[in-house]
Amino acid sequence: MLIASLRKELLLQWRTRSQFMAVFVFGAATLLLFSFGVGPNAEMLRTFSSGFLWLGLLMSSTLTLSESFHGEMENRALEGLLLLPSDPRALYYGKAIANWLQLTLLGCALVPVMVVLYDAGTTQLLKLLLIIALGAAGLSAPGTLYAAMTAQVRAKQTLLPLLLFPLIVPALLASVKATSLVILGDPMQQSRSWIALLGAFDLIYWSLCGLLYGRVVEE
Amino acid sequence: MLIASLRKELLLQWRTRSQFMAVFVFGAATLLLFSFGVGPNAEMLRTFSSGFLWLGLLMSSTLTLSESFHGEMENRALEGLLLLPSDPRALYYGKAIANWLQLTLLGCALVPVMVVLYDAGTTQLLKLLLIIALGAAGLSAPGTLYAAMTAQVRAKQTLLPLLLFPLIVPALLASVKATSLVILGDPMQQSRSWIALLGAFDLIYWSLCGLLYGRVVEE
Amino acid sequence: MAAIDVQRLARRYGRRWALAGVSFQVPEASVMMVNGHNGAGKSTLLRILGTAILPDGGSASVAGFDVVKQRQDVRKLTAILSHQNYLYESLTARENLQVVADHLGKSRGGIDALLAQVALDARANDLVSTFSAGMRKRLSFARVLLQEPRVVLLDEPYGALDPPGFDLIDAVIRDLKSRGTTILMATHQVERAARLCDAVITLEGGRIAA
Amino acid sequence: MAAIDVQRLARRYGRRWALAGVSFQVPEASVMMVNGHNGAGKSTLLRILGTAILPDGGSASVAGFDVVKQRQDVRKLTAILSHQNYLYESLTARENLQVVADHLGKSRGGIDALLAQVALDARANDLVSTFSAGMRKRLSFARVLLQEPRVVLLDEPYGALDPPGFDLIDAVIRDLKSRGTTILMATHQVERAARLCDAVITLEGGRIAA
Amino acid sequence: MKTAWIFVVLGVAFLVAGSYLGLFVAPAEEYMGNVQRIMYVHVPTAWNWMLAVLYAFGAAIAFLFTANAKWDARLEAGLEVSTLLAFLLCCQGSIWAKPTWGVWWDWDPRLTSVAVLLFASIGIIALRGFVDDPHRRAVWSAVATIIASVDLPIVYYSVKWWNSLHQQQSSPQTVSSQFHLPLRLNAFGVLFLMIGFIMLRTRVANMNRARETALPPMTEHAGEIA
Ligand code: HEM
Ligand SMILES: Nc1ncnc2c1ncn2[C@@H]1O[C@H](COP(=O)(O)OP(=O)(O)OP(=O)(O)O)[C@@H](O)[C@H]1O
Ligand SMILES: Nc1ncnc2c1ncn2[C@@H]1O[C@H](COP(=O)(O)OP(=O)(O)OP(=O)(O)O)[C@@H](O)[C@H]1O
Ligand SMILES: [Mg+2]
Ligand SMILES: [Mg+2]
Repeated sequence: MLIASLRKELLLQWRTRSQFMAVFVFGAATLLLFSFGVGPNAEMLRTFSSGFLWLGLLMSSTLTLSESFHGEMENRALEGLLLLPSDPRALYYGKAIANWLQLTLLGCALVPVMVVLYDAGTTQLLKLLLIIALGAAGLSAPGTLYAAMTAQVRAKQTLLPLLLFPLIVPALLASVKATSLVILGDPMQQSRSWIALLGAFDLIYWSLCGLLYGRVVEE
Repeated sequence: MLIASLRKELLLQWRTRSQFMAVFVFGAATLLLFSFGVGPNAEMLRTFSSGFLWLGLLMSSTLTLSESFHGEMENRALEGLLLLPSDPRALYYGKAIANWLQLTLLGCALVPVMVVLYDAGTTQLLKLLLIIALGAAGLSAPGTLYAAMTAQVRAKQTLLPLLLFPLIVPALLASVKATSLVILGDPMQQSRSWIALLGAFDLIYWSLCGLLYGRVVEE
Repeated sequence: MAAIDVQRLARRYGRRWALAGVSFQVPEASVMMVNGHNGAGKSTLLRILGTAILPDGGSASVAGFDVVKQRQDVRKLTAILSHQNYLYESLTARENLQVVADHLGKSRGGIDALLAQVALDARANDLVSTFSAGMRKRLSFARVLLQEPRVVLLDEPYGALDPPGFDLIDAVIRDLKSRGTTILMATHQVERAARLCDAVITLEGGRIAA
Repeated sequence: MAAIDVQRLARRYGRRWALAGVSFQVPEASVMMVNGHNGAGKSTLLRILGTAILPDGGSASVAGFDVVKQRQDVRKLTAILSHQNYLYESLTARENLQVVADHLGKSRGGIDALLAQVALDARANDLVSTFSAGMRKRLSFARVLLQEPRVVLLDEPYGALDPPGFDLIDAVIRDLKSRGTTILMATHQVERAARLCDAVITLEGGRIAA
Repeated sequence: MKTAWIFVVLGVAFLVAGSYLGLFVAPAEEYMGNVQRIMYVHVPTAWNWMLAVLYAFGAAIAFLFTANAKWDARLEAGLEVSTLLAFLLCCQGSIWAKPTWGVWWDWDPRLTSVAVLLFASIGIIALRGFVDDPHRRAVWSAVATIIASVDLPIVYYSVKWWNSLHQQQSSPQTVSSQFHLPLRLNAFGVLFLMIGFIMLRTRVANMNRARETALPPMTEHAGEIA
């Protein structure tokens, strides 16, 4: 069942792959805009680079997340699947995993943009990848839940970030901190503990949201 | 005709007035998030306050703008109006004015948030209002046009900011500059010229976009 | 002169021709039915005549005006009942008609009578988003009547309506025709429509069937 | 035991009763038609029985299971053809059915035959977003058949279909019935459906008309 | 109803007494001077805010298990009162922070978690405004409340960690005994006021719901309404 759900999600994402490009360009544009906001101050840019990277990813993620429910809502296809019946948890994890993959990819794609714009490079690429994957997981799990909720009401584009952003703060903070340690140097080996913290968030979100999803999508 | 169109827009906005509250909270949350990105550095926050204000308004504006076409697209109501026939320019200016009003209101509502979060106050409130109104006009005119365009395609939420942001940069820069002069002090009376520049942008956008709208919404 | 004059009209979606050269005429003050299987091109034809989409070949004129070059004139004289119902979900039934009246520069006076005609007077102040399928159809029919068109294009007018609704449509079509309106109607209710129609064409794969 | 057993069922939207106490039974392997004006509550009734929405009062059981407390069991045995067609616009016709088969844990083998049955085999690899109104209806009908349900709920099955489509529905309903399936059908095509039905109820303002 | 008003009156009385003592009787603090007197409302607000959040969390859980609309009304009341308290807390804190820390705001663990929860609950209230169906509205806000409340300890600890290098808070243990009485009085004052408000707000919510769900009578055929 999870396989079926995941397969469907990946197929849908593949069909709307131009969306991914658009979201990436959007994310890159956001990074650019941040650097506008800060002005021509190279040192400052480098200091804030990881914060901006994650803010950019956060902004883009709401697009990815709400888009992932667009096709479900057009003809109420999601309701159709629930009535088959399908296990809501399988539907949830399928979509959450697909969104996680897409956000991880997006995060990785934004790294070079950050390096170029903010002059913030690193050699610890594997560690950075790990952080991005964990942070994306922290975004995707509650994000998918809230996107399911807001997809069913008017003004979804507004409500989704409204509900999601406050919630995401801890995962975001941990990701920013870990990323900035990777970029700016980590003499005291603190990044490990941040990564562990991030993993703990992910665990909580992924289990809690899976439990609650059924309540959200059933009437 | 313009009256009819404006009347319709205001009625629609009144029906979805909870959207306005939501967008405002979203904008306020964005301002909060920006300050997260910068971290605990009060002086810096004050320096960037006007930039962040306008970025927050910009982010929120895409929500307002794309929402203003949600009702039009549900049952293709906009096509229905065009076939009556209605003058596309009247439809455009009705919507652009309604959006401008809403964005101006939003900008004014975000000012106190900025003052509190970034400690960036001013006494020149009338001038600030003028700048916000002019800047909102600069957002609303091309924004309404592009929202019409993107409302008809998939991935609208992504495409709208993508198309809009680059276009809006000059007006945005002028607004940021003028606002920051008002907030941080303006010993050389430069803000006047920025405001004049903003007015000039508005003039161009409002006349040009009205002409182009017909081409965008007709097949 | 024919109220609707269609000459070798063609329209494609991607690489498939939805209409592949259709020609026919509808005389004034007459009712024509368009038949055809699902996907035959009926809606495409009506949408072109209503100037909602552009043709890719051939030509068509409605009430003497070309549907490509004189779109605004065509629009002044025609009304289309489409698969899309053109209603604002967050407005009430009455407000929907008021918006149309305002944009047409008409008075809002006749709206209540129209709502009564389609049996929606009891629900006039309810949001369209609370309407059932048939109630939406009724409201969009009222919207068509409000435009007082010379040429009416009806795409599946009976769809979702109840039997009294069928009779309502029939009565209105007869009335419109008696007042000189031309009606082109695409429907699968062949027997019912046959009683009303002066002529029939059948589409098949975007062409008129022999 | 009755395949569908409805007792004093009630459902409201906001401050209006859409169903205000409806009771009836449908015996196994029979076809029942639900009649009623636009807004009478037919779709609401079917959506409750299909467990898409919850009732506000009364009770109902489908295939012996309660529609509130045993939703998953009901869902295993029923399929609903709804005003919403449950199709993914960005998938092809075949992929839509494949998704359903995968989620049901069925093999994908029978899909091509089903598509041929609803005359969509030529368009199996086209996106649903390019389909005409009738083609969508056909595909969502195929989707219902794929579920091999014991109880079928059909809301306006004839809507948007062409005359061969009408006959297809009739034939399938006869076939399903002969294989022991129970069918509850809401439609305005009273005469056509009357030929198929074993029983009829008429709703009026959310109640069964006397 | 009556009890609610008694609580309100009691709360006001305690607050007046506590504030009088705090403002005019208790000595000014050594370093901060008179600004410090904000503490007499600030700290009680903070304690009671936490109680209100807990209450809303409990109501959300109870709703999901019982599906009883009463819990939804309680959730609504708890949510709104906790939002109000969080807002007041931020205002008081900011007024205090400006003279003491020289800024309106600072990203320390307490402040951050209050802000996060303030925004989260505003978001949930906004969500409630968008959902017309009462059942859905109740379920969704319960789900969102649970997630937000679970988030609270996480935010607190993560931010604490994040800012561990520059803590700016002085510790409550440094408070001298002369400050205790007004503080206690005010704490109970805010508590009673809060209980009164929650009760009143619950009543309004129940009434709103009753109005929203007021129906013309059905026939005698109709089933019982759950
Ligand atoms: C859970 C929330 C909160 C709790 C439990 C809390 C508790 C306290 C306590 C016990 C004190 C007294 C410290 C002392 O005088 O030694 C205090 C001081 C203070 N609080 Fe809060 N507070 C909270 C939220 C806030 C917020 C949101 C602000 C907003 C800016 C704030 C600003 C302040 C300031 C400026 C002081 C004085 C700082 C100092 O003495 O150095 N507090 N808080
Ligand atoms: N937007 C579209 N994109 C691509 N193809 C389309 C589109 N709309 C229609 N078509 C195709 O054009 C053809 C004609 O469609 P049309 O909607 O005109 O049929 P119809 O006769 O109205 O059918 P129905 O009776 O089912 O409503 C069909 O093959 C359909 O698949
Ligand atoms: N989502 C909704 N919100 C509010 N009211 C609704 C909603 N759906 C249906 N209703 C109301 O419930 C009543 C019954 O609607 P229902 O859709 O069941 O009618 P129906 O018999 O299927 O009508 P039709 O023949 O037009 O499809 C109508 O008065 C309708 O306005
Ligand atoms: Mg059609
Ligand atoms: Mg119906």
